[in-house]
Amino acid sequence: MSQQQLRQAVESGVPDAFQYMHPLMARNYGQWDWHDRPRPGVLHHVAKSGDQIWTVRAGTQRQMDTDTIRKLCSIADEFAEGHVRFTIRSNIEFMVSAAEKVDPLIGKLNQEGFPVGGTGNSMSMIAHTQGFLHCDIPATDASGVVKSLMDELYDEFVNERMPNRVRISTSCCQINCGGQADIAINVQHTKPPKINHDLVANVCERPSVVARCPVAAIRPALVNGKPSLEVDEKKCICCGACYPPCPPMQINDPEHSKLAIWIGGKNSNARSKPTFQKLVAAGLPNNPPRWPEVAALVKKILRCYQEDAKDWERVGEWVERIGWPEFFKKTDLPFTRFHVENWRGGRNSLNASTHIRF
Amino acid sequence: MSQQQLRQAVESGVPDAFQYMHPLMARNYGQWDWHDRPRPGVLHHVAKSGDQIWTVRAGTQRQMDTDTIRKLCSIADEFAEGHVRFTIRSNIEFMVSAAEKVDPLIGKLNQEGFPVGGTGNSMSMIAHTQGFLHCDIPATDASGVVKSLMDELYDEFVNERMPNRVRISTSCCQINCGGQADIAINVQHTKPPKINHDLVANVCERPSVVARCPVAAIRPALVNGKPSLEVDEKKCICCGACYPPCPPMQINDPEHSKLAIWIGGKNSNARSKPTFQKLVAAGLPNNPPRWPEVAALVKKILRCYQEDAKDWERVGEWVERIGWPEFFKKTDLPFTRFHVENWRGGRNSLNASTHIRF
Amino acid sequence: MAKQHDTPNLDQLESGPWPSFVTGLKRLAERSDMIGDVLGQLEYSYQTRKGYWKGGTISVRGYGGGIIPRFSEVTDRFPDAAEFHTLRVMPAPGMHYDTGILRKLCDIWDRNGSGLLALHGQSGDMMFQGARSDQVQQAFDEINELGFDLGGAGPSVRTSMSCVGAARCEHSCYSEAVAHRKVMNAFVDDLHRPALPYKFKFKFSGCPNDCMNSIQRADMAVIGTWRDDIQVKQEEVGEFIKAKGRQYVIDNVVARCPTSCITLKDDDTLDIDNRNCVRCMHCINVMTKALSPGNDKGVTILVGGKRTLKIGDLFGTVIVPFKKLETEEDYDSLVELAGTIIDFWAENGLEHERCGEMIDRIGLTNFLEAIGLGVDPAMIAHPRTSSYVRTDKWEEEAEKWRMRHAESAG
Amino acid sequence: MAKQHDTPNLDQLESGPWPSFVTGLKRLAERSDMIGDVLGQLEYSYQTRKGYWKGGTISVRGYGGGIIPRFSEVTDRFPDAAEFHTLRVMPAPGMHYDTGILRKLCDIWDRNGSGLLALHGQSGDMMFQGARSDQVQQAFDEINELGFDLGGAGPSVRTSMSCVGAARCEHSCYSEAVAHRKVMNAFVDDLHRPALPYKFKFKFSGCPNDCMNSIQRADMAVIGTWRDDIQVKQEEVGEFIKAKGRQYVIDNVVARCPTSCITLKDDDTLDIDNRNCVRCMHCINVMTKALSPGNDKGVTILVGGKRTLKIGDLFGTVIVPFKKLETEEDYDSLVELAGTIIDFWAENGLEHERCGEMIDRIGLTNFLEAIGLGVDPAMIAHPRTSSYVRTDKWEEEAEKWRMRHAESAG
Ligand code: SRM
Ligand code: SRM
Ligand code: SRM
Ligand code: SRM
Ligand code: SF4
Ligand code: SF4
Ligand code: SF4
Ligand code: SF4
Ligand code: SF4
Ligand code: SF4
Ligand code: SF4
Ligand code: SF4
Repeated sequence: MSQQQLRQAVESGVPDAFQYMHPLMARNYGQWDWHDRPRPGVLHHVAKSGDQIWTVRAGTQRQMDTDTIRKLCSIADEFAEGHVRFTIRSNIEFMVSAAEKVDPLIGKLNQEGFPVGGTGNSMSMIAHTQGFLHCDIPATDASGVVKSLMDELYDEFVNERMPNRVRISTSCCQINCGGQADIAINVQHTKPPKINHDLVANVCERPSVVARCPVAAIRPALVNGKPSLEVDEKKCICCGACYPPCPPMQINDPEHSKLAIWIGGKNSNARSKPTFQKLVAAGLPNNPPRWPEVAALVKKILRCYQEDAKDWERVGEWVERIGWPEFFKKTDLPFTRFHVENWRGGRNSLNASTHIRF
Repeated sequence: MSQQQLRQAVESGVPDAFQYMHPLMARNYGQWDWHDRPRPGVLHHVAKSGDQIWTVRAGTQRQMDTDTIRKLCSIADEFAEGHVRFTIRSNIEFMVSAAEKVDPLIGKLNQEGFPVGGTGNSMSMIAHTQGFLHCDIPATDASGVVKSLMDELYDEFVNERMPNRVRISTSCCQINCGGQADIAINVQHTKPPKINHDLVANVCERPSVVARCPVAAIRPALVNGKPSLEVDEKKCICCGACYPPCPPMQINDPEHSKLAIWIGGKNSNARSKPTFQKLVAAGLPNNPPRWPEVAALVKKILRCYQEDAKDWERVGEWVERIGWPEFFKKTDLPFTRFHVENWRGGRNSLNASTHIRF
Repeated sequence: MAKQHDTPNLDQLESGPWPSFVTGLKRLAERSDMIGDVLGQLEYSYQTRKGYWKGGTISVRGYGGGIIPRFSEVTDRFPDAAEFHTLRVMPAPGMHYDTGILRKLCDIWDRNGSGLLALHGQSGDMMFQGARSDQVQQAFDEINELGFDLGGAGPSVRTSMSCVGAARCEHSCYSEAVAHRKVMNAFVDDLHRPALPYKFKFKFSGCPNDCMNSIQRADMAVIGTWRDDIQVKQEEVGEFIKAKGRQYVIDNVVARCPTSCITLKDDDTLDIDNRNCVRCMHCINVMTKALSPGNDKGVTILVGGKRTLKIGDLFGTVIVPFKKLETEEDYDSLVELAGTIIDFWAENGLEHERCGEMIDRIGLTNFLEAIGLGVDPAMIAHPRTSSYVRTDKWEEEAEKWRMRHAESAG
Repeated sequence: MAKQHDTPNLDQLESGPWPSFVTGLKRLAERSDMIGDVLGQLEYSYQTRKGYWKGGTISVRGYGGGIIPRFSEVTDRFPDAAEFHTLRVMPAPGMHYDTGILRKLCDIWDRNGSGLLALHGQSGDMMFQGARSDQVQQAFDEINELGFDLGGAGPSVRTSMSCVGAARCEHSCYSEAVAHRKVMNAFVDDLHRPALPYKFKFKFSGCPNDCMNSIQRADMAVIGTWRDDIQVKQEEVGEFIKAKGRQYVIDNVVARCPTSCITLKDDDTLDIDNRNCVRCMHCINVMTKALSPGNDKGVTILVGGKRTLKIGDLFGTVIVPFKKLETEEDYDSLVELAGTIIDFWAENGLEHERCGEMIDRIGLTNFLEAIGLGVDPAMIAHPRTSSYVRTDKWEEEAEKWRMRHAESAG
């Protein structure tokens, strides 16, 4: 190899943001005064200096080919002053310095197939993970699930007609790279891993696999004279945590890796403290390419929320107000023993009072 | 022994209440309509039938000599229609069928040294336990502590001038026969048990002592060739749980068995759900006969509560409203590492939000 | 004849406005040498800040429990305090007495014991404190003749408590006195012959004010409640507002409702969204004349409450959200449920493990399954937040729910 | 030239209103055999409902992490999908771009990879998805030349995220972009050379709305807040009421304040009891023009947030209730604190144990002591309820508190 190829990395770390920021943002950095939302998908921020900026937010498919990105760049150059930013939910934001520029920009985005919305009390883009496309441990896909659901819930992205913002996440295995969310669609395995004993000896560091199991269900064992692992199937909670460090612990199963729906996760500190999401339904089939059972249930829950919650109530806050018995009644979901927490500290979630709604 | 002495017990269990009940109560059983409190210590109940009953509540020393009880009987016979009942807090209640009978009854009670009060938003009698008088495991007394505190807080018993009822309990060892309370005064040992090895072999069933320890700090051991026990002093949390089954595990110590104050326990479901009490101060000296340090602190807390809480707010509800930082500020109590829960599930009590009062 | 020790510490407890137990003890000491030495030992405890009693085994013929035996460890100093046992005796529900019966009990105790009587212990017993071993049987026999029986001690069903309730309280939602007696008297054997893993306490409160502290102190708490709407007398609401003012009602009733389901209307009437009411009692407590519990009354049952040992304090947890308690069959089924629970715990609890600790160990749902109750969202504050659960049988369990609901709907 | 597989399942994902990743992939497949086979493999996954990637080890010269290697397990069917690695590249804080730089990145990626770029990953990386092993170094070099660097993967400091914050948001309480960059660039070594017990994530949110979900997803969350009073423009309050009505303000602001510390007065002004305000942001969120965070701004720091493995999801917990973040020294001390935490965890964390799990194991107070922070009631929701604690050193610890308070008062 030539000298030139042996380039040393410049450990430059995180680049400076100001070089890429829209100049109006840089100029009024830290000096913004207030904002409003002229229409779904558009934010209007006013600085103390009197400067104003309009932001148009559009949905993307996140996993984009470079042509799509270039197309977005062209739109930015032609309609939006050459700057963009992305949100935590893979939406793209175009900033413009004049109100008149907003409509043409939206027109163009719509024309090119990018939905404008995701602001305020809408349902924004779903937190996206890897799934079958790239991950080594998925039980389901991510891009496809997100696409299917966003198709179904498109109207909730482009309108602001929910009681408050709705944040959805999906996770393609029980590791849950998708975050806590108002509604989370997660994998829930239902059978212990099948061990491919032939491979364990070669690819797995046994002590570290043993250490990963949250319920200590794995023991080192000799199988057919070869060092392998053994799972106490009665103890195993089918979490799949042993699979990433040891792929021979085959947890994924076309039939028995199911989907579950969790609701009421909340990250913000607005009004109530942040909360974890709670299990409401499991056992849903993993049904590509459009996961209709999941979509139907998510829509049902959203519909109940939309009809019944007060303005500003997040999904979890709504249920806290009406009570969980009422939630199960309204959504017609069965309540089972699995809904009762049995993990550590679980007793904190039991009803230790006579506060009951009849 | 004669035949007569070999009487067989009649396993009659709990006697019927109606035979002893004031006739007005029996007659209107389950048919009461409403009540009010004409003055501290007096309840006035009206039945749907129109019948009325006045109850006068008086404090007692609970551990009474029969003469005191006979004196109370005489008062009941002369002024109160021959019936009494006792409350869960060892107060005695006299029921009369006419308003005019209330004042003479109160006059007599006061004359005989029985304070009338404990109703409504007063501080009632302290939940009483055994202590040095009778228990085999106390680190402090009960009757004396109760008497001292009731002397100090007498005015709060005979007046109704707290925001809501105040319930105090004391416990004379860490077993805590005294209940959860608005303010609880509990023993807190601070040194591991000293083992009297000579006695262990004779009096203790070693496996069951080992099993009692909540942190598995006890091991069977041979000491001087004799079967005894050994305590891992680093693990030991000085809870004293090993002492009742094995008195040679001497946990009580005149110097190192301290008192601690807990607040905010609540049993009722009124407004908020029941809550456990929380530690606010420890390290108080066990100082008979009047435990002045404890009394001073209890009074300080009560004063802050009285000044700052809203009507109907119990002690714990008040602190939840103003926040714990404010409580420690107002009472000038030090906040230490011991206030931070480290028992199972403790993380539920950490601040997992940015909700902070500055 | 009175046995006298110097008691400088205790003497200080004779002053002050609250009735003094010391004065009572001194009075007894004049006729009881036992109490004389007990006072001496107590003073000694105050001075050394240590206790000097030890336990032992004493009981009455045919029973295993009910007596708390105490032997002095300092008989060299206080020989007459050598034995100082307590008889735990169960009063009637609600702790009602007429003076006749109280006097008879005093007489028995003066004859066969120290004359020191605690009314009542934290579990609800009359505690006859201070019998020598040779007095215990006779004292019991005479008390028993009056219709009273020993309470619990040791690993057994324990003495129970019920609030004054229906006898005098308008909030009462069931007959506490009847339920208390029916349940307890179904378990006299388990009460008198300690053979359970540990203690088991029932407590009965007539409404969610829970004047018996049952949620935190009872292995099985039976608490009154109702299913229909709060009864509102709007005329009385008006009267209340006239007396106290609108602001008072807003600040002390409306603003304090935990689910914000009660509102004051412009015409001075109260409006309650009863589906959202959690039966906390608060509004009823404040407006005793205008508001009352509904008509469709019953009880909520919680299990597993207790204090500290060994895993930390436990609240009871709802296992029966609502149960009518009116007919004989209702009472029978309550007793049956209690029996099922005690039996299961007797077989599955570890030594010295309370029912609540066992439930914590095996999990609420396994417990419910074992005693034949279905799960219900009223039993939880919220569903699980941890994904560590095995859901193989989801459909099966969902089906159970659907069946139960079809039944109760049909 | 285009490599084509039948993709009946994926084809269905080209319909519908949301932008389709499949269409993009198909476009790429026309020029990239790799993507052609990746599409084939993906379709195969859809049909069999199983994934077919496995991991491995790939990195660039000098670094240990930053690349997620993927090797196909079905190369017999999809040989060109054999290698399909992802480069994680850190964008600027706030994910700002101008079109020039974006185009340059696209060009590099078309030359040295598949042309598939995910903007952005859940940890905030640009994910350049689809390089063969022999493309990785060149792709990195070119990206690096543009001023970008690899993000984290493996047991290392991970890529961080900060909200748009001060760049456009009036709620911002500190300079997220500056703090984000200062902190991260102090740990490039720990970022590029995985040698920690497990991953460690920073996240920066400008205010308690926490648009970065930092409390639940960051080992160390830096969240803006303020110490003084909410700024109220009473004229704007008036305007707001004119536009929306009093009832709206009462129902949506006053009634929703978690501590009931905000009231609407008869003269249409708002009154806030700022000592009771918990900085939840809600009222400010509703009345963006009339209300703003106070002037004495800074940050609250929480540690230990993360998702599920191995003990269940953890929230971060407050370890620094308030810290100014204005001067160089302020930033330095933030970096220092982060360093102290990472060092302590690096030494005391078990393999694959996140910082929050370690804290759960050793106890918050031991952790605080180790990193030199004093306890404060703002760190807890409420004091302990369990009496199982050893308080030998009570006086000593009380003295610490008194000293700290005397200092901060003096
Ligand atoms: C752009 C973005 C930050 C970024 O740097 O990427 C952002 C921007 C704003 N957020 Fe956010 N939030 C963004 C993600 C979040 C998230 C995280 C998430 O979506 O996963 C949260 C936490 C959600 C949760 O609790 O689980 C979040 C919780 C909030 C809240 C609190 C909402 C609540 O009531 O709980 C506000 C306040 C509000 O809505 O007025 C807020 C308010 C805002 C404001 C109004 C702040 C401002 O004055 O500029 C911004 C416009 C919001 C809008 O869409 O109307 N932002 N915001 C993120 C846009 C995501 C998207 O494309 O949809
Ligand atoms: C007599 C007694 C029941 C008994 O059978 O012994 C009783 C009787 C009444 N209670 Fe009680 N409570 C009694 C112990 C309790 C306890 C237990 C305790 O003291 O340890 C509690 C639970 C305390 C706790 O939460 O820790 C209790 C929580 C209540 C409440 C709820 C208060 C709250 O706001 O949290 C009410 C409602 C009220 O005050 O209006 C109540 C109300 C009442 C009423 C007003 C009910 C009625 O309409 O008759 C009775 C008169 C109360 C008064 O004193 O003004 N009672 N009440 C007990 C008297 C104890 C005493 O001598 O002081
Ligand atoms: C007498 C009494 C205190 C009083 O003066 O009122 C009492 C006294 C004792 N209790 Fe208690 N407990 C008394 C009510 C309670 C209560 C309150 C209640 O029942 O509502 C509790 C809390 C509720 C509960 O059951 O958890 C209580 C929780 C305990 C415990 C801890 C139980 C636990 O699971 O945490 C023990 C320890 C044990 O049983 O091993 C205990 C043990 C004891 C022993 C037997 C100590 C021993 O092992 O020798 C004490 C005998 C004292 C004596 O010399 O008479 N006592 N004990 C109460 C019983 C009187 C009665 O029969 O009416
Ligand atoms: C790519 C990404 C999902 C996405 O499509 O956006 C992702 C993908 C993976 N995550 Fe993740 N995680 C990603 C963000 C997250 C987040 C969200 C965040 O950072 O805010 C979380 C939750 C927060 C947290 O850190 O707890 C997350 C929690 C995990 C965990 C569980 C960690 C835990 O302590 O519970 C693992 C398992 C592990 O590390 O052993 C994991 C492991 C993985 C691995 C490396 C699986 C593996 O062991 O091979 C996945 C590689 C997929 C791939 O082929 O590229 N990923 N992962 C996200 C990173 C992109 C980026 O760099 O920007
Ligand atoms: S959730 Fe699981 S399968 Fe999906 S990207 Fe994360 S680690 Fe991979
Ligand atoms: S699936 Fe989870 S519980 Fe089962 S063996 Fe693997 S790590 Fe353990
Ligand atoms: S609290 Fe302890 S010392 Fe006091 S009576 Fe109960 S067991 Fe005995
Ligand atoms: S005092 Fe408590 S922690 Fe210490 S050895 Fe005894 S039982 Fe164990
Ligand atoms: S628990 Fe309810 S019914 Fe019983 S006395 Fe108390 S307030 Fe009355
Ligand atoms: S009982 Fe409680 S919850 Fe029901 S309306 Fe009254 S205050 Fe509200
Ligand atoms: S976290 Fe706060 S400061 Fe940052 S963008 Fe969200 S609302 Fe604005
Ligand atoms: S920020 Fe939150 S707590 Fe503070 S006044 Fe506004 S609503 Fe209330």
